[in-house]
Amino acid sequence: VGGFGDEDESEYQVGMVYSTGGLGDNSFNDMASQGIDDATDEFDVGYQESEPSEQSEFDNMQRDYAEPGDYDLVTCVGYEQEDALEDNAEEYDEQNFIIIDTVVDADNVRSYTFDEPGGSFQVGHLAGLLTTEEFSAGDSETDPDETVVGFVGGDESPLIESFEAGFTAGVEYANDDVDVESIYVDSFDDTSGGREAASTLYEDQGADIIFHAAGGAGIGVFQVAEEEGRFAIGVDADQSVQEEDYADVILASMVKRVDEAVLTAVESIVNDEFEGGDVEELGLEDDGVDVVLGDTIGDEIPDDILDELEESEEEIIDGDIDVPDDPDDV
Amino acid sequence: MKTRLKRLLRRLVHASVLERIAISVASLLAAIVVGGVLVFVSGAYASCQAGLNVAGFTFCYNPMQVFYELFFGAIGHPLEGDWALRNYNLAETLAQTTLLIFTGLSFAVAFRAGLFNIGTQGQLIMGSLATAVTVLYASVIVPSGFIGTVVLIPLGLLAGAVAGGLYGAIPGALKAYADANEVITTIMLNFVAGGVAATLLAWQFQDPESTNQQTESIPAYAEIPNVPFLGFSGRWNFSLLALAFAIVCMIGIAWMLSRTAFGYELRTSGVQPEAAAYSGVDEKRMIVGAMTLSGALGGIGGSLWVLMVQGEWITSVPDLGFDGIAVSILAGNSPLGIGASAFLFGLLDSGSQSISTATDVPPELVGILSGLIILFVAMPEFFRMIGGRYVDFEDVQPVQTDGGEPVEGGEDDA
Amino acid sequence: MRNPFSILKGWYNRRPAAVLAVSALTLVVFLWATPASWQAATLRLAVPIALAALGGIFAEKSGVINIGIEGLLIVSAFSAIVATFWLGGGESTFTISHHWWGLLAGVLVSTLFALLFAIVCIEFKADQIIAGLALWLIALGLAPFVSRLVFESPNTSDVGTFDNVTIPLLSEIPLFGHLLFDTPPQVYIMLGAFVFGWFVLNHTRFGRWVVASGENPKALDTAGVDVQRVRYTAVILSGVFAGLGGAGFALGYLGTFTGTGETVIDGRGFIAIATYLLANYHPVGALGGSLLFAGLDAMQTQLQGAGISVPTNLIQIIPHATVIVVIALVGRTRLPDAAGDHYESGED
Amino acid sequence: MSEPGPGQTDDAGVGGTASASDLAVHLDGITKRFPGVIANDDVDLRVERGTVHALLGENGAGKTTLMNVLYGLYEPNEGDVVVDGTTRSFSSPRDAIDAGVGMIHQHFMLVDTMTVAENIALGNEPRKWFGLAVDRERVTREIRDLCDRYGFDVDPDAKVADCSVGVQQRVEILKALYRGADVLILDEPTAVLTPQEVEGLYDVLEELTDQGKTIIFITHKLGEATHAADAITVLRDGESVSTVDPNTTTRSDLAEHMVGREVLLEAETEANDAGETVLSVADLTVEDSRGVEAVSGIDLEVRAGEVLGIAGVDGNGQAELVEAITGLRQPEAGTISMAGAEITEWSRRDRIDAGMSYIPEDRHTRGLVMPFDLVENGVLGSQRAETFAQSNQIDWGAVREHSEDIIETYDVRPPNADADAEAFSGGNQQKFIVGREFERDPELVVATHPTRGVDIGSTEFIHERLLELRREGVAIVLISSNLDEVRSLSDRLAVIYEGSFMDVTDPESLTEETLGLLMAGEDPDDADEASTTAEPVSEFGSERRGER
Ligand SMILES: Nc1ncnc2c1ncn2[C@@H]1O[C@H](COP(=O)(O)OP(=O)(O)OP(=O)(O)O)[C@@H](O)[C@H]1O
Ligand SMILES: Nc1ncnc2c1ncn2[C@@H]1O[C@H](COP(=O)(O)OP(=O)(O)OP(=O)(O)O)[C@@H](O)[C@H]1O
Ligand SMILES: [Mg+2]
Ligand SMILES: [Mg+2]
Repeated sequence: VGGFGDEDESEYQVGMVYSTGGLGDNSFNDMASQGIDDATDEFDVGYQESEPSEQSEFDNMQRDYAEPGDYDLVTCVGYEQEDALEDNAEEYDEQNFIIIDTVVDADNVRSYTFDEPGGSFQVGHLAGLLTTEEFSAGDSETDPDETVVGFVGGDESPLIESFEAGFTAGVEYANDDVDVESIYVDSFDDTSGGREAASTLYEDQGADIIFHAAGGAGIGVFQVAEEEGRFAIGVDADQSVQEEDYADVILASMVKRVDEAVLTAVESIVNDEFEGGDVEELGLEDDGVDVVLGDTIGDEIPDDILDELEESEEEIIDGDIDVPDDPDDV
Repeated sequence: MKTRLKRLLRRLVHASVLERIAISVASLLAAIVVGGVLVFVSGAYASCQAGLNVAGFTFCYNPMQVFYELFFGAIGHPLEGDWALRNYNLAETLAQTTLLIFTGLSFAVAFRAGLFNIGTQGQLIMGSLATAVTVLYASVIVPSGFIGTVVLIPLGLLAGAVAGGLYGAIPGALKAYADANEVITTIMLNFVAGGVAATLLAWQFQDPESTNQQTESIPAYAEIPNVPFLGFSGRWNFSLLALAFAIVCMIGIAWMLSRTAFGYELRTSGVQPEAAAYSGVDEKRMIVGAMTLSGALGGIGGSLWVLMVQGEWITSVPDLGFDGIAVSILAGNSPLGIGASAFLFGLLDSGSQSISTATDVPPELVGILSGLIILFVAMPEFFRMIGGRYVDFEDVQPVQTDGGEPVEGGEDDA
Repeated sequence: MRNPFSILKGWYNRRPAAVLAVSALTLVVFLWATPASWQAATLRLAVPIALAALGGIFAEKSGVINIGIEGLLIVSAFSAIVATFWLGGGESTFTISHHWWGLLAGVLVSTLFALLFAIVCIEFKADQIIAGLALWLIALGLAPFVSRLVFESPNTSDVGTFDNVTIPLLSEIPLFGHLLFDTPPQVYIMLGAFVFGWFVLNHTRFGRWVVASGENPKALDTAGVDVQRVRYTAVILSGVFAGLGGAGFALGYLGTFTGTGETVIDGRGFIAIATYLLANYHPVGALGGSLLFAGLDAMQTQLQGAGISVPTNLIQIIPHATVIVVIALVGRTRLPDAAGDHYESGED
Repeated sequence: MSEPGPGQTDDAGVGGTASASDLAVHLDGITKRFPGVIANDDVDLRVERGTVHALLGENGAGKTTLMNVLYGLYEPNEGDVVVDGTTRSFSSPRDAIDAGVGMIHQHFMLVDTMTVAENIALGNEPRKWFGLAVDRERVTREIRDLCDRYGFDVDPDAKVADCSVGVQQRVEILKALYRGADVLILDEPTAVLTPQEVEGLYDVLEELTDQGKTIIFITHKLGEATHAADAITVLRDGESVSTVDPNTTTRSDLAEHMVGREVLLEAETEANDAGETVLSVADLTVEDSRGVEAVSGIDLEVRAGEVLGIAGVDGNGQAELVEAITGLRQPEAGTISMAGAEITEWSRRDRIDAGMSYIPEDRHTRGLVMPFDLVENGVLGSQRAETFAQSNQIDWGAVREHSEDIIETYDVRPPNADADAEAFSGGNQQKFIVGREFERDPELVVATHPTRGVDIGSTEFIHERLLELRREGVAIVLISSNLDEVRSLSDRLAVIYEGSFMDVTDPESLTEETLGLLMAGEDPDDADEASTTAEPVSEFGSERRGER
C-alpha cells in the first residue's frame, strides 16, 4: 500500500538519526539537516530522518536503517549516539556510518569532531573584553561595573563542559578579574529552564553577556536577554539569522559547520571514496568552528576587540595557547 | 473514591468475558477510525509534492497506508515478497511485547487489589538500575561463560524484582499507614525515581568511558541467551526465552488470582475492602503486599529491558510503565488478556518505527492511538448504547423471588 | 491528622491581629531576603499550576475527578503558540494582539477538550480516572503530532512572549510593587481568576450547587437543580481555567512549546492536583500551594547560580518529593462524597 | 376532618365523601414499571387538605415509588397526578416544588458539609448584588421566621453533619416549607427516631395540619399509622388495597391487608440452661473513625446457649462495640476474652479461626462480595481454613459443594450457586450469609440486625435457626433496633445509649415505655415516679391514639 505522494527513486539513500534536541532547534540538528538538504540539491540523493526523543531510542533507529541494507550511509548526529553506534557498527559491519561530535573507532564509521573549546575560547575572549567596556547596541548594553559573564549549558556532559572550559579560558585570557558563572539546564529543549537560568545570571549575578550551549533551551536565554537589555552569544549555527527575532541581542555565534561535515560525507559516498575508521577534526584553522558576528549588531563591536580576537585565533591555531577541555583545568 | 473504584471494579469484573473482549475490540476499531480520520485530515496541512486532491485541498497522507505500515510493518510486511517469519521487525514487536507483559501485569495486579499504580514506570527504573548494577558487580566474581549466564541472569532478575518491589512498597505503605492517595504518590514517585536513579548513577555507577549518562555494558554472557535454531537472529534484541518467561509469569499470576487464598483475598480487597477485612484480611498488609508484588513485576520488566534490550542502564528509560497501564486497561486487567493486549501494543510500538521510515506521518500518531484506545475502553456505555440496538448486552437481571428488599439498581446509581 | 490549613485557621480565629502581624512581618522579611529574579520566576511558574488547580477544584467539587487536567494544560499551551504563529502569517510574530488571540485560541481548545471529557464522563459514564489518563495521553501525542505537521519538529517555533504590563504608581511600592504590578498579563489573569473562583464558590448559587453536586447530588436533584448541568458547567470551567493557565504559561513565559518527552508542561497538571488536595479544595490554599511548588521549582537554578553544587537531578525532584512528604503528613484529604460517581436523575 | 366511616371502605371511601376541591392530592390510576417489576399498578390515592394521610405497606410495596411519582422524580407510565384540582405533569422535582409539593426522603437529602441554612435554601437561594451573590442574611432571617411559626428549634448556622437525626429531619421539613410546600410527603420518618423523638414528630405534624398543610406519611409500622393519621391507604405488591379510617380499624385487620394473610406478631422462646461463659468483655472503650469515643467502658458476658440482646437507637456505639468484638476495630482500652483466652489483640483472622461467626449489619459491603458468585462468597472468611485450602490453594470443588449445601439448607432462591451475589434479593442474600456463618460450627455468633430489610417469611426462618443454635449451646450476641425482635429472642437484654449500657435485664420485665426511655438515655426510675401509667408492651402504644 502506497501513500498518496510519489515514491523516492533517488540513486543513493541516506538515513539521518538526529540527536534528542530534535529538528527545529535552529542550531545543531538543523545544521545537520541543512547539510543533507544541500546534498540532495547537489547529488542524486534521497533521505529518511528519525528524531528520537529519548536516548534509548538511538539503538533501534540506527538498526532500522542498517538492518534492511538499503541505505548507503547512516548519519548519526550527536555524541549521545556513540555507545549505540559502537555496538551497531560491529553488528552491521557492511553498513557505512558517520558520527558527529564524537569518535567511534570502527572500520565502517567516519567520525567528525569539532574543536569546541577553541571556538568557545574565542567567544569567551570576546565576552571578557566587552563586559568591562561601555558597549551598547540595539536596546542592550553592558554593565562595565559588573565583571561577570554567564554560561548556560544543556547537560553536564564532557562535550558541553568543554564549551564551558573553552569559554572560561577565553574570558580569563581577556581579563583575569572577570568571573564566569555557569548553570546547566539539564535539557536541550526546556525553554523555561533556559529562561530561569538566564534570569538568575542576568538579574542576580549581574552578568551582561551569556554564552549558551543548550540547544532549544537557549531560546530562553535570548528571551531574557531581550527583556533585560543584555547580550547573548549563540551556538552551533548563526543564530542571529536563524533566530532573527533576537538578532538585536545576539552579539555573535560560535558556529560548528555540521552541514559541511554531512555534505562532504555524502559527497564521498557518491564519489565512492568513503573511508571508515578515520576521525576528521574540524577546528578554527579550516573554519570547522568559527565565530560569526551577529547579523544586526555584530558590526558595532569595536575594531580593536576584533583585532585582539584575530590574534588569539592565530595563537590557538599555532598552538601557543593551550585551550583546556575540562572546566576543572581552567 | 472508594465507592467509585468499587463500582468500577464491580462493573469490570461483572462484564462477561465475551463482553469485555467485544468492548476491547470495538475500542481498538473506534480508535483506529478516529486516528484514521485524524491522519487523513492532517494530511491537508502537511506539505507534499503530490497527494490526493479533494475539494481544493491536497491530502498528503493515506490512512490505509499508515495502518498497513503500522500493523504489517511491525511484523515485517508479510504480504510482500521474501517474508521470513523470524524477521527483524517481528523480533522488535515481540521484544516490546515481552516487556509490556510485565508492566501490564504490574498495573493489573495492583488494580485488581483496588489500587491505581501509576508508578510502574518508577518501579521499572529502579528495578532496571538495580539489575544493571548487580550484574556488573557480580560479574567480577562470577566466572564467565555458561556459568555466568546461569548465575547472573536469575540474579539480575531477582535484583530487579527486589528493587522494584521495594519501590512499589513505598506508596503502598504511605497509603496503608498515612492514608496518602496512591494516584498522586505514584505519579510523583515516577519523577523522583528518574532523579534518584540519575543521581546514583552519577555518584557511583557511571561508565567512565562513555559521554552518555549510563552504566558500563553488562558482559555479553549476562544477556538473555537466544534459543538455538528456533530463536531469532542473535544480533537482535529479542530472545524467545524471555518471552516464554513472560508467558509463564502471566499464567502464574492468573493462577495466583483465581486459585490461591492470597489471590482470592487480593481480589476481594479490590472489589470490596470492607468484605475483605470482614473475611480476615489485614487491609494494610494487603495494600503493601499488592503494591510490592506490582512493583516487583514492574522491576522485572526493567530487568529484562537491561538484560535483553539495552545491555546497560541509561538515564532515559523508555515509557514502558505508562504503556503498561494502557495494556492492562485494554485487557480489562485480566492477566491472560494482557498477553494479547501487550502484543497489540508491541505492534503499535514497532509499527511506529515503520511509519516514521516509510511515511511522512509523524510517529506520535501511535501515542494518540493508545490514548484513544484507553478512552474508548473507559466508556463501555458508549458501545452498549450503540450495540444495544443490535445485541442485548445486559446480562444480569435482578432475581426477584420473594418480597425482600429490592435489589439495588444498576452499578451506576448515585 | 488535621489539615495544616485548618490548624492555621484555628490560630487565626483565636488571635487574628497577632497572626496577621506575624504573617506580614514574615512576608516582608521574606521578600527582602530572597532574590528578585526568584520571586518573579516563582510568580510566573505558579501560573499553570495555580490555574489548573483552580479548574480542578471546580470539577472535583462538582463530583467529576479531572485527572486529565495535565492534558488540558498541554493542548492549551500548544494551541496558543500555534494560533499566535499562524496569525503572524507563518512567521514568528511579536505583535501583541496576536498573543491575545492566541490566548483565546488556547482557552477555546482546552475548553473543547474539557467538554469532550465531560461528555465522555457524564453522558457515557466513563470511569473518570481512566478517561482522565486517556485525555493526558491523547494530548501527549497530539501536541507533538500537530507540531510536526506545522513546524516539522515536535518543538514549535518561538513566537515571543507577552510584555510586562506595568501599573504606574502601584508598581513603585517597595518590596512587592514591582512583583505584583510590573508583571506579564498571565499573572494578573491568575490573581483575577482566583478572586473570581473564590467568589463563585463561596458566594454564588452556582458555587453552592457545585458543592452539593459533589457531596450529595441527589440532594441537589431533589432540590430541583439539574445535577448534570451543574457538572457540565463545572468541568467546562475547569477547561477554561486550565486553558488560561496553559496558554498564559506558553505565551507569557515560554514563547515556544516543547513536545518531546512529557512536553514542556512536564507534570505541572499533576502537581496542581496534589496542590488542591493539600489545600482541601480551598482556592486560597491552592494558590499558596502553587506558589510553594513554583518556588521550589525556581529554586533549582537559583541554587546552581549561587554555586551550591547539589546534583541537578536531585534538585529537580524537590517539588515532587515535597508533594509526597506533605501528602503523607496531611493524610488523605476528604474527597467530596460523590466524587467519581455517575449521577443520573431518577435512579433510586 | 372527615367523618369516621366504616372499618373498611372501597376506594371511594374516605376520600370520596369529600368534594373534589377539598382534595390536596389526587393520584389517579398511577402505574409505574421498572424493568422486571411493576412498582405501582393502577394506584389511586386521594388526600384531603389539612389532614395526615398514612401510606402503609410492606417492604417493596411501592410506597416510595408512588411518592417519587408525585414528587416528579419518576414519570408514571400511566395515570394522572392531580394537585389542587389541576392535572399536572411533573418532569422534575422542580415542577413539583413549584406546585407546592415537598418531600422528606427516607434517606435524608442533605449535604452534610453545608450549613442548615445553605441546605434549606439549596436551589432556591435568594440573591443580592444584582443577582450575583447569595443573600445569606435573608436566608437566615426567613428560616428564623419559619422556626418561630412552627415552633422549631434549629440553628441555621450549624453544620448539618453536627446535627442530630431528629434535627436533620426538621431541617428537611423546613426545606420543604421554605419552598412554600402545602403538601408534605414524609417517607418513613420514624425509622431513625427514638420513641420520644417520634412523639415530638407527631406534635410537629399536628402543628403543620393546624396551619393548613397536608401531610402524606409513609410507614410500614401499624401503630404509627393508626396513631398519627386521619386516613390510611394500604399498598400491597404495588396495588392500593384499601383506604380506611384508623379510628374504626383494628391493627390485625390492617396487618392482614398489608401482608395478605394472617400474621403472628411474636416469636416464641423457651427456657434454656446457659453454660460456660464464652464471651466476656471488660471495661471496653472504643473510638469511632473520627476519633470520638463511641463505646465507653462497657462490660458484658455471654454464656453458651444464651442470647444477649442489645437494643438501642442506631449510632449509639453498637457498630463500634461489634467491630471491637469481631476484630475489625482496635479498642482504646479494656479486654475481650473468648472461651477463657484473652483475644483483645488477636487479629480478625485468629478470631474467625477460634470459632467466632459474625453476621454483619451491612450485607452489601461486608457480608457478601457483590460481584462474586455464591460459590466464591461461600468461602468468604474460610479462605484459609483447612477444609477449603491446602497450602494456600483453594479447593474450589469443596467450596462449591459447601455453598450448594447452604443454598439448599437455608432455602436460598433461586438455588443457583453461579449467580452473582448482587443478583439475589436482600432476603436471600441474608439467608446465605446466615447459613455460611451458622455452618462454620461456631462457638459464638455475633448477629447484627440479622433480619433488617428481610420479609416476614425469611425473618421467621432466621429466628428459628438462631434459636436452634442457642439450643445447641452456642453463645449469641444479638444487636437489633427492632424492639420486637430483641425482646422476643433474648435471654437477657441490654440497652445501649451513647456508648454505655443503661441496663441489662430480663426482657420480660421491660415495658415499651421504659425501653423507649432507656434508649433515649433517661433513667426510667425517675420517670416511673412521675408517671405511674406504664403501658403493657403488647399493646404497642395503640391506646395512646385516644389522647390526641
Ligand atoms: N429505580 C428502580 N429500578 C428498578 N426497580 C425499582 C426501582 N425503584 C424501586 N424499584 C422496585 O419497585 C418496587 C417498589 O419499591 P419501593 O421503593 O417503592 O418500595 P417501598 O414500599 O418504598 O419499600 P420500603 O418499605 O422498603 O421502603 C420494589 O420491588 C423495587 O425493587
Ligand atoms: N451566613 C452568612 N451571611 C453573610 N455572610 C457570610 C455568612 N457566612 C459566611 N459569610 C461570609 O462569606 C465569606 C465566605 O465565607 P466562607 O466561610 O464560606 O468562606 P471561606 O472562609 O473562604 O471558606 P472556608 O469555610 O473554607 O474557610 C466570609 O467573608 C464570611 O464572613
Ligand atoms: Mg425502599
Ligand atoms: Mg420506601
